Amino acid sequence: MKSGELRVRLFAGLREEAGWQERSLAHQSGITPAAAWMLLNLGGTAPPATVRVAINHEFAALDTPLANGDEVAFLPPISGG
Amino acid sequence: MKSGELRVRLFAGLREEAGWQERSLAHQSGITPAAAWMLLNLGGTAPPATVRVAINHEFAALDTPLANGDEVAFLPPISGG
Amino acid sequence: MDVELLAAPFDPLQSLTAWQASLRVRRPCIGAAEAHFIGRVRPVAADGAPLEALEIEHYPGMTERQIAAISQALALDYGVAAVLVRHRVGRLKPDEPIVVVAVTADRRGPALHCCQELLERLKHEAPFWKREWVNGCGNWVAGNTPL
Amino acid sequence: MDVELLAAPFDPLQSLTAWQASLRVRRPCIGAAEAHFIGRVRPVAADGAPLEALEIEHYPGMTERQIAAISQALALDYGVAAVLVRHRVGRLKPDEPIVVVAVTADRRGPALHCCQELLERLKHEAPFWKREWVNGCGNWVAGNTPL
Repeated sequence: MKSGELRVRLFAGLREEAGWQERSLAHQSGITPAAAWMLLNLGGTAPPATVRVAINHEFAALDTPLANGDEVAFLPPISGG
Repeated sequence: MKSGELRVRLFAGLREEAGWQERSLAHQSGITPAAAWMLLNLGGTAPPATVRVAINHEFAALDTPLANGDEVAFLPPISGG
Repeated sequence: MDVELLAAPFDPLQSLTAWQASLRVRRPCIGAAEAHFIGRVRPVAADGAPLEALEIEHYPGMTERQIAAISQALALDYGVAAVLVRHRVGRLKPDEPIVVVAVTADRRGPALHCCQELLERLKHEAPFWKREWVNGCGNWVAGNTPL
Repeated sequence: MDVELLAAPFDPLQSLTAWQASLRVRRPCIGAAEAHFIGRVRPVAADGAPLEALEIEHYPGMTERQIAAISQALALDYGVAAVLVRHRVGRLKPDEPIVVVAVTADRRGPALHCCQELLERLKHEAPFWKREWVNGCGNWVAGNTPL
């Protein structure tokens, strides 16, 4: 990934609906996961309430400012164990 | 065991205090575990509150009338598992 | 219902292996949820002294009957598919397994809760008595350790 | 803390055997109380149809990290001695083991409760997604089965 970029990842049903699993996105000052969702046209104006966000492998809030090089992931409802 | 008798059994600490593990006792009409305890001089006028009674391998009350040939056991506090 | 008292040391994982194999004879899929508990002899006595051995006395006939009755009642209450109990009697050394309890069910809730309640009821309603041996002296244990 | 994701079928009792052996290397007495849970693939899908396979997707890196963090936090909370987690990923057939969780502690309460809470937190906080395959069609499972 080039500097000045974010990596966005989708999983399970979200990945299949979007038709891709990983994209990069230009980093802009103040960009959040919520903004990335809109910029990538992932549906509606925000992720459904059941979708969780992770930044660099840790759960995070939708409005967390993203840093250069961050990996943001949108996670549909978890069903482990 | 002869007919007309009861079998009385003691376990663990009770057995060691009494110095025996099994005795027979003549069956008398209306005899109960509580009465058997007294007749065998097992201490005081009744078993301590922590002692449980079993008749023929099932828990029972101290004042249950005993039938001919019954096996009555006095059980100190249980510590299984 | 698979209940047995054992007079010699045993390996709980081998008991579980044999039990699972016996369940598979009856049906291709054993329960989706399986809970186990293994209890072992602590290396120290109640007063903190190093333990030489733990002696477990039981009431032959009544103990087996009580365990089977408790297991059957709980299996019915929780709607679980199968229950295993193995419990040692006799003289045990520190770290030796005392008991293994296992429950298989369709859901994790019944498997976990039945396993836990079965263990608790064994401890309070199955006639076993423990004696701790320290420096050649034996002391009867009064009741159970706290949960 | 002994956590691993597995891409191929495994035998939970063999995982437990290896784990116990590894604990004994460090000390002669492993905990007096040990609780386990094994979860397996149900033979039917959520709608009752016979299941062909269960596919489990994860988030490489994050999933392992989350399980380790949950295990560490709970081990500290409950004061337990050791924790084992093995979790399958990939395509599983009915009855195949999905997960084994094991906890060893000095007392039965912490062992049982930690095992149960660890399982619950894995189900809700470790990124895994299940897809049920029935007649060649895959359906993503929305959330977990009830307790």
